[in-house]
Amino acid sequence: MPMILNDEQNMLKDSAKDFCTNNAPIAQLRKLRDEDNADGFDRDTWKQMVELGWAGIPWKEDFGGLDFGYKGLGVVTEETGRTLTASPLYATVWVGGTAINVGGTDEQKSSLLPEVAGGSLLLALALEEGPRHNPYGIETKAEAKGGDFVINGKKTFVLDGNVADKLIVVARTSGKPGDRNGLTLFLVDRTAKGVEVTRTKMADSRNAANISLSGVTVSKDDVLGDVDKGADVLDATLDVARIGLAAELLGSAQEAYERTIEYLKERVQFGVPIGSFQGLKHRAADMFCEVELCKSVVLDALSALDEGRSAEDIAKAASLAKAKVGETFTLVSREAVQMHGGIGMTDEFDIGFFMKRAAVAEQTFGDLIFHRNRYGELEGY
Amino acid sequence: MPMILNDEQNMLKDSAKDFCTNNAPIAQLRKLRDEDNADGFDRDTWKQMVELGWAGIPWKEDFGGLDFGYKGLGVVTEETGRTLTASPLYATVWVGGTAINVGGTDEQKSSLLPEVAGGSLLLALALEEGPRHNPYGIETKAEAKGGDFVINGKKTFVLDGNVADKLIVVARTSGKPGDRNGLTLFLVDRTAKGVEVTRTKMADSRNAANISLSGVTVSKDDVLGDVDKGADVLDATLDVARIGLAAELLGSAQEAYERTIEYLKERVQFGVPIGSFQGLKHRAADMFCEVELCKSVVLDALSALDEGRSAEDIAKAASLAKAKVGETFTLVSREAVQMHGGIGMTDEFDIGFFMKRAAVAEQTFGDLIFHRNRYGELEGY
Amino acid sequence: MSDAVADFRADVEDWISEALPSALQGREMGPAGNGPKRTDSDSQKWFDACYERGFTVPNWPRAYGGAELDKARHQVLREVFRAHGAPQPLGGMGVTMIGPTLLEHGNDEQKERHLPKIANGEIRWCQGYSEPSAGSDLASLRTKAEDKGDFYLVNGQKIWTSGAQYADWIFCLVRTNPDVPKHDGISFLLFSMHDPGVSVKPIVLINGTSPFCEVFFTDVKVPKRDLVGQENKGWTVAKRLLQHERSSLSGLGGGPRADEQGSLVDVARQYLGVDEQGRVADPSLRRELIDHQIRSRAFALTQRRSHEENQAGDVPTFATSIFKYYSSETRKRRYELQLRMMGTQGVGWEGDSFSDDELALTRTWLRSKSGTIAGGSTEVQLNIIAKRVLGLPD
Amino acid sequence: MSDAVADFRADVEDWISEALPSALQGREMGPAGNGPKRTDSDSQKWFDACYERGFTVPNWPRAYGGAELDKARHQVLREVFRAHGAPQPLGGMGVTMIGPTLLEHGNDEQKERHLPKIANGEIRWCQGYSEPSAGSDLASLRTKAEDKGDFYLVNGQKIWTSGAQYADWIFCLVRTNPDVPKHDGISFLLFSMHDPGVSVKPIVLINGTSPFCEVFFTDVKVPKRDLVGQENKGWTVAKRLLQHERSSLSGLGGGPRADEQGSLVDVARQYLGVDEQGRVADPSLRRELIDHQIRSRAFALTQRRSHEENQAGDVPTFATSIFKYYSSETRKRRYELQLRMMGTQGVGWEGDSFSDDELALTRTWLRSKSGTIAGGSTEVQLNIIAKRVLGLPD
Repeated sequence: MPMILNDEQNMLKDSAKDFCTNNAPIAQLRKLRDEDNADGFDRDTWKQMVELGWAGIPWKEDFGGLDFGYKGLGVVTEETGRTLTASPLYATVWVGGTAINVGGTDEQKSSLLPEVAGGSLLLALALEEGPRHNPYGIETKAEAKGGDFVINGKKTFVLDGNVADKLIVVARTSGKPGDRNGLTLFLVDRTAKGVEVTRTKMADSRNAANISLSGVTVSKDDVLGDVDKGADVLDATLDVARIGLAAELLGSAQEAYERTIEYLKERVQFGVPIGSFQGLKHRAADMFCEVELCKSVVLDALSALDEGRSAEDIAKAASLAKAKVGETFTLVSREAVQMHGGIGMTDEFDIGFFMKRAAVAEQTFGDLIFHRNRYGELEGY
Repeated sequence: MPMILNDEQNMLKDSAKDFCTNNAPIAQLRKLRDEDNADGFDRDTWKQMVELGWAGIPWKEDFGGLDFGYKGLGVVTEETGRTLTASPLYATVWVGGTAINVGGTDEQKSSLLPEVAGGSLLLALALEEGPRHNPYGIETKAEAKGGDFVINGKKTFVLDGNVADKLIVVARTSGKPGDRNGLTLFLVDRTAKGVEVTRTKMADSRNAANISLSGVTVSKDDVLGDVDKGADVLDATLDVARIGLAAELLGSAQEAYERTIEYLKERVQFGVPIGSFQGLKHRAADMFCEVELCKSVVLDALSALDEGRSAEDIAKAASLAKAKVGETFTLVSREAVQMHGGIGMTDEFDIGFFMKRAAVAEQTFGDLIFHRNRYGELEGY
Repeated sequence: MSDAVADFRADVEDWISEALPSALQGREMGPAGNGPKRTDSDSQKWFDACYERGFTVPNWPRAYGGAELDKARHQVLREVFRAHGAPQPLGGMGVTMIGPTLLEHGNDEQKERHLPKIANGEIRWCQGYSEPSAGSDLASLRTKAEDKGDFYLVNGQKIWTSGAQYADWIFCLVRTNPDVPKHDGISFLLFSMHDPGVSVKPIVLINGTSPFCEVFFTDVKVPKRDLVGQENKGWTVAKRLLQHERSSLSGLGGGPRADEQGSLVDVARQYLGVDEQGRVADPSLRRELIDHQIRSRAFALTQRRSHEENQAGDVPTFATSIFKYYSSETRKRRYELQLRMMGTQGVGWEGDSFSDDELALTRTWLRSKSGTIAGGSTEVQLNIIAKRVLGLPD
Repeated sequence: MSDAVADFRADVEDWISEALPSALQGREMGPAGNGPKRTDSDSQKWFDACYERGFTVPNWPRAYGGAELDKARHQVLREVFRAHGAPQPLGGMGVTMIGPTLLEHGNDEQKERHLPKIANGEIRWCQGYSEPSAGSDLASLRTKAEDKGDFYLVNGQKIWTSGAQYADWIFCLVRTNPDVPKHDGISFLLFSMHDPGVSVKPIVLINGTSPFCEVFFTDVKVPKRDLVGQENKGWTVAKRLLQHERSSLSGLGGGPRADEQGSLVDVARQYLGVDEQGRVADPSLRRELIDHQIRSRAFALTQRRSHEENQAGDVPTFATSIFKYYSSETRKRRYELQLRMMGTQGVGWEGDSFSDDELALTRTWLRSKSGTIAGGSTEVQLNIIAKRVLGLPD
């Protein structure tokens, strides 16, 4: 029964809900933003998340994990989405950790995943080079030089790039931009010589950075996966990352939606709650359906990972989930502002944070256009 | 002031409204359909339209016309759209007559346009060869043979092809399907040897036919416009035809819309008129806006013709009008059925005729996709 | 799965391999599931085999012709049927609507008299709910039933009565008390369509077919033993029955029909062609095709989730309320899209210039419009979701 | 055109060639049209030249600083301004809202005292309408004004007061009778924002700017001579003023701003690239771009039609009612589309990694959301159309 949670998953979800509500509510993100916090997340909160085991949920016990599956990680992440919690959970666990888990040698996994699970190693995937998601359009070059590689290039929209200890840099070792072949993934210390990181402040107040790599030298032991075959690791990682993001955004969409429904019940105009107006009712009911569909596509996608379905089936589920949830969250967060009226336009009120988050998340690892097209191609039309 | 009607145009519109309401209501189309009338239109009604001068509105007085402009013809056609009147007005005047007016020699115009104006000559443009509008995708061949041409090919969706006295056949004299160059227009008697006409019954109960041409011989005097340069005449004709159709559909959309608004006021459910439900109100008000926009694009397009704007400007106005009005009529006619509820699903009630008409008209001389793309290309993006 | 259920599965597997005529695999029954006799012998054979095992109404008591299957076994049966491409042996409003309603609300005499004839396909039923001025506002119905001692005297008119021209009996909402709030004066009656005073007039729809009728009642005498539930409490029975209807209309558990899903892609390829990469050639319609497929797939997953939740917990699920709305809107959009893909070949009405499939599309497109009107319109469904699920105020 | 009007055109043409500093052509006035003094000398020079001719308020009486232009001459003036790229010399709620309202509803003393200071830009006005619990339902406002003989004592709170932090005076709706239906107890007062008891708190919006304020009134004394219209009849005045506001918000007559229109295509080309045929490379966003351009063009033609109908007949046109709704929704969509075209560069907040245009887009996108909320929300506009234009019942 892949479409429902088991008891353990339900317990995990409930405890995550409690934790996020109490320890990492939207007020925390607001504070980080208003204080211009250099980390962009709260290190104490992260420490507590790690203590709850969240950073090790998907890894095997051999690698310091709980072996609790992506569905477990998904329900936790959904709750962090409800509170728009900024933490390394996404970039480090969903993305970076997955890349190591998928592409790493046993040695790499043994040395790095326990550090991830222990919260001491933060990761970031340095992939994008332009304003639109384009995983094979890599121009950053890595040239072999003796047993080493020298990397030159520029990366943009690197999530947590400003705080990560290690970057996973996607570089081209052969071929030309657009080729799937010829990509290689490198583990690069953020503080390595030639690495220059500029934090980019985004509308959602979450961490991202531009990264310039000038003559950065790494050894062949820092290659993740095989040289020129990095796309195998990258594609698998990206699909996990998309599913994880969909899980997070599902939480955000539900929260924005539920807050709006509550507001419709409370706000009185013309002597009645505005939720009694049929014009708003019908829009609310239609959104309810879309949110229900989102729950289903996310559950199916998480199950696909844990069941070990084929790469193609996972890819379909990932594109379906990112497309559907992204579209719905965009709709719901905009309607949330509209239905809240004037108060929704104020910074003092939280609902606007959801709309900003939706806009940035829509651009993360492929927007609706990208995933619609990909879903069609995967389905063969 | 191109966006408003002058007194003469208003009078013409009012008289057309009276005429259509009294002499050619939807009941007439229903009767033609139910009796399986072989002509697909009422010859007496057509005679009366001709007596009112409608078949000569746009032609110069030298050619038997009223020289009253396409705006005059447009307001009349809008009224025929309200009553879904089936008549040769569209295929013969808007399309066929325009082709002769645009591409004909003085001799052709002098001999044919007075016959059009007098109602004795019915015309049809034999253009399409596949299920989608594709004006340059012509495979029908016309080969020169002595001073004559021999035509071979198959045409489909020829409006009034079953009743026209003369067909204007678009054939290829050089080049290959898809080329703009190499097309030539021929005037061909419907009863000529080698012409075989099969009426195709469409959902809107209006006339269309498939036409097969097998070794049809025509003389060079039957060429309309220049050999190989037929696209010049064709393009100009099609833009007029699109604008005329937009004018007709504007009338249909308004009528379907107004009938629906009336129904919302009359139909009582839950003890109140259903028009008091905000869910329906908001949809109705939004449609009102779209219909108002349609009025504007049609007036502008008709003005473009009468003002003699550049071919490119006319083309933009034509694609804008067909795209916008087609989309709106489709929306309005579907909402009309939905808002009428069960009664709207019955054949006995007229509203379903509008939805059927919208579906067929959407395919006539380019659908929304065709004209959206064309508008973008004309605007240079 | 328990051993007993596994045994049941094995048993049914054995049986179906014998009983199902191979010609019926993956097909529907000839004449659409009403009436006891089939026009073809394979269908008749299959019906008889199912009836013998109680499988025309698998979860009904044996006493009424069923097999008394519990939930788990019923699910096994469905899975086996599906795996073998076996058609449902019996459909219609007897099995899907009035039968389940009588099981809950009928008295023993009514159950004994009516249910066996539903199970064996002898009696076909129709539904007397809607009236000309009572559509979405069903409870405002006016057909009146006067108490005449032993019987009610029924006068009035119904509309949108599906299959009334073929039906033997009707379950019918009537007003037995006009002087109370509208929901409180309604009763639920059963009577024969062959009774004196009942007349039927088919309604021609915009697609040319007549699946519905108007039904007129003039001094129809209905014995009181065919009152279901209490007098003036018929609305409760009616609402329960509507739930059966909605879960039936939404194709609950079935998902979008496979033939409908697959073919839209085929239609796109056929009428629009494909590019070098095998993609549907028109980018605009391809986009709409994918959007539709995404929508359909997400909906099918939601049906599966609802089903699993149902299986797991028996709690009434959140999601059933959206099914009627979402499936009918999706189906409507699907045909709009197909129509546009097919160009002028999608809007033919009759004649040799169109293929049978093309002509069928035009009719199905028009018919699909009723999906968002009949059985609780889209607007009514949205109201229900807003009220019952979201708790928005009236 | 009559000879007299033609003479007027020639005269204005001569004047503008002299008076308009070339540096101002095609630009807006420095600081956005409030206050008498300009920060740059060109703007000040242009303002002075206009004011001298009465062109800051061209259709107002000369006695109040206007030029008393009739409709035809006013139109000529607009055309000449447009042809020369001349900026409006004066904007703000004085010219667009309270001025026209006082001309209709003010007494002579009020007109003489207030209008000249609007015309010369001395006094800036703000609008005290909305309250925390009176948004779309404006008439439920609670700010109360008690009759104290010579003056009213005003207590309460306003919200969404545009530019209150810069305003000198406020036109303000207050409740003078709480015991009658809500529309019947409202009065329309004018008073100084510098009066004791008035305090202002800017509201930070989601885009980081503060164009609106909360305004608090504690025992503010307003002399009775600044009551506009009759006591308790303020709603009539307020509604009339809202019409001025809506025609101003919808950019009536102006059409979508040229800079907004052109640049969307440029943005598409810049961020998405073009194919060999010069088309925007992404087919999906290109489709949405064209849809937007079609929508904008059709709307601009409708504004032109409305304008021509107005010119021709003086009848209130059908179409003005749609402008606020349609223009704000269209503008909102436009920014959504632009955002998506620009990818991650469209969602930057600050810093050197984004161009000034990119950062401005993020803010403008967020701000555009208020267009469908403020000044009568989309929902209110649709209600108005349904009721007033379509005549649908309440």
